[in-house]
Amino acid sequence: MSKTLKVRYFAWVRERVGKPDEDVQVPAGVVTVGDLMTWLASRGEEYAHAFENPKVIRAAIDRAHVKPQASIGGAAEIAFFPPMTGG
Amino acid sequence: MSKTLKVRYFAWVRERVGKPDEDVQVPAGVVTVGDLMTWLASRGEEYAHAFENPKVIRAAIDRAHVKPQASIGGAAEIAFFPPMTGG
Amino acid sequence: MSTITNVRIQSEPFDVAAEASKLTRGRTDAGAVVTFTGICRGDENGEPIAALTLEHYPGMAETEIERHVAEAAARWPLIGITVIHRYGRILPGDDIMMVVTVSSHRAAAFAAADFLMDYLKTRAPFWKQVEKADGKIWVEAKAADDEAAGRWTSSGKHQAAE
Amino acid sequence: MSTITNVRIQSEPFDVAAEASKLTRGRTDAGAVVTFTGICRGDENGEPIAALTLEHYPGMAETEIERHVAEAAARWPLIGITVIHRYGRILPGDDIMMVVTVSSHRAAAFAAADFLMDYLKTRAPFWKQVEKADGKIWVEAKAADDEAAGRWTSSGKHQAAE
Repeated sequence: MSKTLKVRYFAWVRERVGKPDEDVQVPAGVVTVGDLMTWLASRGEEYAHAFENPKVIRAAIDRAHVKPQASIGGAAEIAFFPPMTGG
Repeated sequence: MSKTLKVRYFAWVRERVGKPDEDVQVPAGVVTVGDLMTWLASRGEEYAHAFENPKVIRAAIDRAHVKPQASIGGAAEIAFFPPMTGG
Repeated sequence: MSTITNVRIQSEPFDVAAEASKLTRGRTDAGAVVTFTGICRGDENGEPIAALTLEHYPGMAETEIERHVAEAAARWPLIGITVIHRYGRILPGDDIMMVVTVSSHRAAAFAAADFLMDYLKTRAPFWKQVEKADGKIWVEAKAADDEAAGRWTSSGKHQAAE
Repeated sequence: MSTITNVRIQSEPFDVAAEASKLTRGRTDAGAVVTFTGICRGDENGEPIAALTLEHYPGMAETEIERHVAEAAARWPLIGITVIHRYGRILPGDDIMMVVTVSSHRAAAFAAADFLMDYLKTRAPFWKQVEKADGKIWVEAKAADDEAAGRWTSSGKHQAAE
């Protein structure tokens, strides 16, 4: 059983992946945000480059910050981005 | 030997003394700011009222804050006023 | 106390004085107004820049800022808070963002503005890219900003969200 | 760093935005501007007031404020500081005084503005009298203001002057 998720990328994560967002079919074994990063990194060179150091990448589920251990169970939209530099 | 000093009063100290400033002849035994307050308080009812609680009165010599123990030796102008409430 | 709050994400410039005036006009309980304006500097880590471009996460940026504005309103007795953050290309000398806090007394206005700035720097989903002589570079987050934001977490309220 | 400083004691109103702009215009090293504006509230200790009148010690007021502005400039890396304090009769809703601090980074601008406000409240020779229904009353100094000012004396620099 797989699940459709909207994934969004910002800043250099977006540049490395080469697109601002996409709909992905997430395999059943992918349970957490960290799992999703690992799975995305396996999808090609541009993804491997974007997620080569998952520790520096932040994530948000449905527009709220989450940790890598967070479950993606109820998520409609997940975003990945570098640490914020606004203000 | 006495010494001429300009004394200025502000806020309720000024109101109680009844004048904004005056030149006074300070007797020789008056050495500190505290001594001066005691001596001023002896000059009449309005002064006694103004200086009835010397602990709440602040002083400045030549436009710099000083403590009651400060010497009035080199002073040209001494001011007495309540705690400041600007800002 | 119910606090008037405004949060706007926009590409257009803003007018800090007009925003402050909107919060104080016609009332006599406001005793203290603090404004912070962030301006695009002409250098990044000592190297000159031609401009910066701010990318943001539409929707989340508003939500995050509104959440912190509500937090500030809960922590301090405030009459009003306005936060405006721009996105897009911004030239050196031009404004990036602003915070206005209005209170009856200065301590609350200062603390809330300081708090909001620390959180905007570390939690609001904005990313700065600068244009240097050798190309465009994403600005790296500063550890000092995370430390500054950490000053406010002693209540533990924000720990859960991290 | 040499800091541009301006101190003015005046009865006329002032324009905070214009003062801030004077400190930042034409330069690209300013990244953070903090302004504080103190406004006359319509109440004092819960009782309505018709107006307040600020008395000051001419000469000493300028000197005291300039001394604290110089102290702020020595403590933090600041591009500019402007302090304007009014005297005379001021109506509820009208501005009393303002501080602007400009720096490359926000921490210095916030700290210097906060520091200056604490000292202006406790050391600058100004006295507020308010007009209440039962007459004119001198505002009493607040212990909280002295405590706030005490936050900055850990260096001992100000202890000698007290």
